[in-house]
Amino acid sequence: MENKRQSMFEIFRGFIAIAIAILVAFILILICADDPGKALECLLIKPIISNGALNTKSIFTILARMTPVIFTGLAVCVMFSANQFNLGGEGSVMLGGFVAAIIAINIPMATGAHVFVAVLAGTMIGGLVMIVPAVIKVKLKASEMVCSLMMNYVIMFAILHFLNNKFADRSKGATQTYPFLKTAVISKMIPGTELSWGFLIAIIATVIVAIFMYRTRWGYSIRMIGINESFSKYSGMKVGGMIVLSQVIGGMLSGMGGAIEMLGRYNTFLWLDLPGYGWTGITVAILAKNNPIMIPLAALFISYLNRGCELMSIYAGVPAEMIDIIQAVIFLFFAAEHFLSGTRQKIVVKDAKEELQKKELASEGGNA
Amino acid sequence: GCGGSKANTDADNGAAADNEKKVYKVCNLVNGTLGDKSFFDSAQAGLEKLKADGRIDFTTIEMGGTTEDQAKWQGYLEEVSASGDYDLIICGTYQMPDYLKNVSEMYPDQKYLIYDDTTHQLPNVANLSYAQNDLGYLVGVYAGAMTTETSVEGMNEDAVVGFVGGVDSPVINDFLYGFILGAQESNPDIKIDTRYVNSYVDPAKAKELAESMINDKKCDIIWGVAGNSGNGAAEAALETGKAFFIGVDSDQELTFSPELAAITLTSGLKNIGNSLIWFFDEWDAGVEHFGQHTLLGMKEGGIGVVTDKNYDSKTPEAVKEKVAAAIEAISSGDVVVPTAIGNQTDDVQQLRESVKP
Amino acid sequence: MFSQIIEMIFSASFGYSIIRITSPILFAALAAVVAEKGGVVNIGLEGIMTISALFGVLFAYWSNSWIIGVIGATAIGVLIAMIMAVFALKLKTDIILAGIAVNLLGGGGTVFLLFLFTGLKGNTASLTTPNMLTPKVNIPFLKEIPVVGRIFSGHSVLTYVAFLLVILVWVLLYKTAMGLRIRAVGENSHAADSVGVSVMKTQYIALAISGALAGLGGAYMSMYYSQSWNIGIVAGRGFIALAAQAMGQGQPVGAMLASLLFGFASALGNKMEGMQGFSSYLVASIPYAVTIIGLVIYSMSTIKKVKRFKDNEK
Amino acid sequence: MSDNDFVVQMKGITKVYPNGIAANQGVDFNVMRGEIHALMGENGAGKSTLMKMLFGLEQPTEGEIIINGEKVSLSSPTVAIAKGIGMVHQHFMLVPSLTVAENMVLGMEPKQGNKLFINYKKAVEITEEFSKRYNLYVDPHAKVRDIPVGMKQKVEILKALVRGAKILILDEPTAVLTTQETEELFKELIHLKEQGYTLIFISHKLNEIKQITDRLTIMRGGKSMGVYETAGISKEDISRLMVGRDVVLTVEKEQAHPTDVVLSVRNMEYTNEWNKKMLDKLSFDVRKGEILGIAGVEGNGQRELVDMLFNLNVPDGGSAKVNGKNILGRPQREIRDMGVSLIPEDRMTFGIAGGGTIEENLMSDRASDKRYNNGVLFNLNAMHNDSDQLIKDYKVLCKSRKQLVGMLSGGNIQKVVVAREFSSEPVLIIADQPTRGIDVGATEFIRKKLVELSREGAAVLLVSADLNEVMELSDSLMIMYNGKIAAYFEDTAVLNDTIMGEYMLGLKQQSVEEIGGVVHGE
Ligand SMILES: Nc1ncnc2c1ncn2[C@@H]1O[C@H](COP(=O)(O)OP(=O)(O)OP(=O)(O)O)[C@@H](O)[C@H]1O
Ligand SMILES: Nc1ncnc2c1ncn2[C@@H]1O[C@H](COP(=O)(O)OP(=O)(O)OP(=O)(O)O)[C@@H](O)[C@H]1O
Ligand SMILES: [Mg+2]
Ligand SMILES: [Mg+2]
Repeated sequence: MENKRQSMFEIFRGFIAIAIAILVAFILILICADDPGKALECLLIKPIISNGALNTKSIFTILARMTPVIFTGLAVCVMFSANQFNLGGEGSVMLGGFVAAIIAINIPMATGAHVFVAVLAGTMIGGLVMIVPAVIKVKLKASEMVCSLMMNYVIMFAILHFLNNKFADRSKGATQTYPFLKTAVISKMIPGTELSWGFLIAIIATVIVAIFMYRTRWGYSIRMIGINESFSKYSGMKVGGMIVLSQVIGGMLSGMGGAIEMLGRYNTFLWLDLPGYGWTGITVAILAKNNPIMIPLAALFISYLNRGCELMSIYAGVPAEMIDIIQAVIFLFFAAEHFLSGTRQKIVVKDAKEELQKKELASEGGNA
Repeated sequence: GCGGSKANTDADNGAAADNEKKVYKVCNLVNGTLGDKSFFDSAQAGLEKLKADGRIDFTTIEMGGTTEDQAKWQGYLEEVSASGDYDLIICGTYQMPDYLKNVSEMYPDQKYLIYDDTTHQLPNVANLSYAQNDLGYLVGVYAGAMTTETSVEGMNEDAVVGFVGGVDSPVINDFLYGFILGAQESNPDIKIDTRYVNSYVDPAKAKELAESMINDKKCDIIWGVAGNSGNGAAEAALETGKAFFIGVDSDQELTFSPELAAITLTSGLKNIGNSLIWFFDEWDAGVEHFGQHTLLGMKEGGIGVVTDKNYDSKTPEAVKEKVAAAIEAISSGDVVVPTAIGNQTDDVQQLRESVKP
Repeated sequence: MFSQIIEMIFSASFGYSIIRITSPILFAALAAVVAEKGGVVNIGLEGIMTISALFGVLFAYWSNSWIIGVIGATAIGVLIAMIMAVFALKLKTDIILAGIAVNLLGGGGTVFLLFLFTGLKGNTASLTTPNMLTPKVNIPFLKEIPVVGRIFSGHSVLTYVAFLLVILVWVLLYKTAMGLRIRAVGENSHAADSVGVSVMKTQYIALAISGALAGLGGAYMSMYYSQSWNIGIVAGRGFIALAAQAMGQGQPVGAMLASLLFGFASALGNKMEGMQGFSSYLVASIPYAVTIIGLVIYSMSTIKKVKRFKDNEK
Repeated sequence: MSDNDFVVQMKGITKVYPNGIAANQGVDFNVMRGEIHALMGENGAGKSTLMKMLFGLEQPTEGEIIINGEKVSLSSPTVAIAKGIGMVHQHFMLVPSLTVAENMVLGMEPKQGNKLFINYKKAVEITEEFSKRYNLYVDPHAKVRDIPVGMKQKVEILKALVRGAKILILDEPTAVLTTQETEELFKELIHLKEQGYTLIFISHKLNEIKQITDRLTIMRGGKSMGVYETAGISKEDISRLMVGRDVVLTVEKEQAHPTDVVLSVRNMEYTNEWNKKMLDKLSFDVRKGEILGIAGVEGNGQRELVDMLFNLNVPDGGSAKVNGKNILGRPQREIRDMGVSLIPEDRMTFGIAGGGTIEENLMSDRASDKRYNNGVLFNLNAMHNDSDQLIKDYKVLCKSRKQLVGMLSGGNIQKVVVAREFSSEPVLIIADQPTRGIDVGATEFIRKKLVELSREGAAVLLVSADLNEVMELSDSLMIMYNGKIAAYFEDTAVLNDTIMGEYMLGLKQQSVEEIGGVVHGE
């Protein structure tokens, strides 16, 4: 039972943190932009409102770009919940996208079924590869972090090898596959925008993951193992199996994110590097405090920020590399928990006192 | 301000108005970042020159080159097209055509230019491409002839040269294809050690590769076609003192420190900047290249080889003659170099393996 | 083909190559060890290395002295680590997020700074002069010994520093009061707190040391290895170092062995690329695959050891 | 008396934790120079919190602290240590991978001549010197993770002394000590007092309080209930002040009527990593309806035995069966399904997940039961209802079932563990130190419950270092020494401290026949 005044303060604290972050960013913008006022407008307002009207197209772009990071955010959420520092999201995303693409190109199927099968395959393979670090961890107690990090590179190079030597469309100058069959393309939720139905799947996935983590015995076990493994073992949970399960689910979510992003946004497979969504997923999960329901919100935050920076570079002449700096600054301040902790404590004390007083009055009343 | 990428002020407008020429408003979208000392920088330099001459007014936007950035490229194109602020929107590389196709169809009245790509043919898009296979051929002829010129200090008698590529991909292999054929033209028994860094930004790795080429395989000339990574190959040549380097895209002798410049024999040029100037010359003259593929080769000045400085001072006359003859043959069309781009078979790969030392 | 590989492995240049590849990773792995022992996960090593690499070049350029450059790189490494520390330790920003932020700064931030200070974009190749590069050191007697000399002599002075630091870090952690405190704080911060060891101060120190070590790694990259700075110069070595730390069980010597394993596999891959019939991409994955295999074998052997120990006792 | 007689004065102390719990409310607490002052109160009364503020680990929300007549701001333990305050914590504050000597000198490390390196030899010397001076034996070279709890406690006390503490806070120091060790400790405490040290002593054991303290302060619900001369107040009065009602200090229990063997252990053997034989051909049975107590000085194999029975470790040989089915090496799930429950000795490691809510902790062994699941999903109603019921039944002092367990006081944490383990309808309960660190009220409750369950037909294996507890609760009792059974008593009525002490210290050993009595089966 969170206190009203306290939760109000939490919201207020969030705003102040963002305000400070933006203030610092603004100082940087002042140095760089030709027109700082415009830059700030681009960063804050233009992503949703442009020329006094709702910038619907931009809004859909923001939503569209949330899609892959929602998936990786959820993946990190599940994997980290089991206290496994698994960084394999990157590899799973790329592999999921690649496998989905190969099926989308090479195995003709009916509409609907094709997308389903391709995404399913991407999901499965994404989960499958995560068995490796998970089992090595459970059976051999070897660091899952090392294993997953190294596996990302192995996966990437293997994909590039097959892409280049087996699946490349040699008529193209860029290293890419042949185009996906039409049946395998995830159609747009709103035509003419970047927003595909993948977004909806991401939202559904969020709900499912939230239910899984907080309303099922498996999610519960995973969380307890994450808090205290010895305790979970003693309580009779299948610790090893659950750890593997959590990593596989994380891999599946990442793989699904890769597959959906690939089929929802692109026409051919053209990722030549680890896509980076895995790392963004970590950021998202941390901002969301590992709470699945908060993941889309955190993803929105990042996506909005990205879009704002992009518009700054188009309209206000802020150089692209400033984006990284501004993002770094905003992350640092926004996630600073102890920021204003003194004030928070005062409110807590005040509340506690009021509560005690109330109790005393009540008990006196009762005695009388 | 600090915005290196941005350079539009109204400075020279007056002069242009006098000539009654149109000052084009141009947007240059870079799907990476400037500072590659290669084609993005080259395009930028061309635009700077046009601007200095009062012919255009331009904005450069760096969109970032990572896979995560890739998801934004089409968004940038759309946003810029929708703004309607520009007479011409420029972008480049083989990674952009599909996005450009989508957007150019949405904005049929907007004019676009894409350099270094031949994928699509669209009515409002001008495609400029460069005969890098020809370029590779010329560099190959030169390297193949030089490697046995023991009269040049530091050159050994073994007919072995090296090629450090960025990644194993069609564009890089297009350079390689010409390079191998050219080298074989000079010396049919030549061996070519090809290795890829798998990154355009890891000179350290390139250095290791090049050192192995030099120490293990006796390469004495290495052509680095690997962006920033190429510098590592140059350093390996300098450090071992047993090899020379050849640059790519722009004249790397000019961008290197004196020590590195000293062991750089020449550079194969991909003149993107020049080609943009050429494009505006044509446009002003009433010749529009929209809806066309324009291949810019030796003749059009799209490619070239640096022939002054080290080349001039270090190269024996006989070799110079060979290179000159090759340039002539390419320009006249007597020699036609096959291209790796769009080559549906494994020709390049097979050739590459067959000439390994 | 195998004879070719064997021949390469037993060449002096191979050994030399391993040490050169290992050095920057070793610096960063030691940085990871110190931070980890103090209970902080320093995921920002990549960023710190990149930023230090840039400032190493800049300081060396301004002063025309590599020594100033190295000191500058180290100092900047400490500075960045301290920024991380203020946020992570004082303001309680999640340490992983703080690391990710530092890596972002290492990405775009460095490009921006380079432009700000020099007007250059992307790389500093045009600034480099011999005075800016850390010198190679020929070790008097060692140099003369046939193969061994060529493997171990003639490296950058920083390489010797790196291997010396393995010992120094070990001594720091296991023989000094500060080391004892760092380990205590990392393992049970309440225990340290309850005897008057300031947890925050100790972690500040651990991060500062970590930053300094990573800074040296950055200096090695730009002031010796690549001889100039460019975007993305560190190319994942900061992450590999994290892996080396974990694989080396958080011990300095273990981290060194893990770094050497990675160096060995990389050197092997580089050489194999020169042979016929190897896919460049597959060869490139060798170091990473070898690391995984090494990890598995090592873990299996330790588990067996425990078992064997028990069997013997019976 | 004047203010000058007080070394410690805490005035109007209020402490509100960030989670809103007001652990202390306007507490006044004064300690006189050279006295042993007891601080008493139920679990969660706020004793540890008050002491943490005195030691600088927590900051009071309101109120002031005066040490030796000087108003101080104890912003950190460093400051408190400098003021001559030392504290032995309720939960160990040790670094497991460091040696005892290293733990001893942490923060005040002796240096070599060059001021750079630790003088490890000196650290060992210091440890040995203090160990000898205060008669608290520890092994300076052993890593803390390898030493038994008793020794850990001694290290904690030595740690405070070595820092020159003149005012020593002991937060339940005897909870993990054997009678003999406690006696030793008390001698030392009195010795310290004679030397002018001031001692603040927290304990739930009334006997101990009566035995050594001069005055006592009683806390209830975060408030001080007054200060008393120990000599002038009876145990019963203390209990009443603490709990607010009369407490029955001895457990009434009917005669046991044991029937079938539930747990049978045969020839169990185990040698630990340091080559010490911890279990030596151990055989015994526990029958339905009886409480079999295991007494013994800690470190004589009790911990290992319990670990084996719950598959937290695997023995080198022997067998253990529950109702005829092997439990060695079986997954905990299976063992629990056979009806075995365990109250673990180390509750912080095994008993709870501190970052989980009370409800999550109560459900940990049964979350996959049909009762709490509707198909794939949890039946939250059933969970909430049962948790609330358990919280009520076991009197867990908390705001709600959603509170994090890690934020509860030590005793309430144990109640959560006990509530879970007793409520799963066990056929065999292994209770390892079930009332360690628990207030009289709760102890009474748990002991009653244990007897009740055994009379209802559960087999109970009780391991306890608290001699009174084992003697009082057990129907029959065995004493372990050196991994073997030193003695077995079918009837505990004949026992007293002296007899047990002789067996526990290995001075006496029963014959094979006598010991054989503990094997009831085949
Ligand atoms: N003579 C000594 N001088 C200084 N320190 C000592 C001495 N003997 C033991 N130690 C301490 O005992 C511990 C064991 O030393 P060792 O180097 O074997 O640790 P380790 O192998 O790293 O152990 P772990 O893996 O548990 O950390 C160290 O913490 C070390 O500081
Ligand atoms: N770190 C903390 N954060 C929040 N609440 C806490 C914290 N530590 C203790 N509490 C709460 O403060 C109250 C007093 O706890 P404290 O540990 O002082 O009790 P105690 O008297 O020492 O009890 P016990 O005899 O069980 O050890 C309890 O309700 C407890 O839940
Ligand atoms: Mg030659
Ligand atoms: Mg307490």
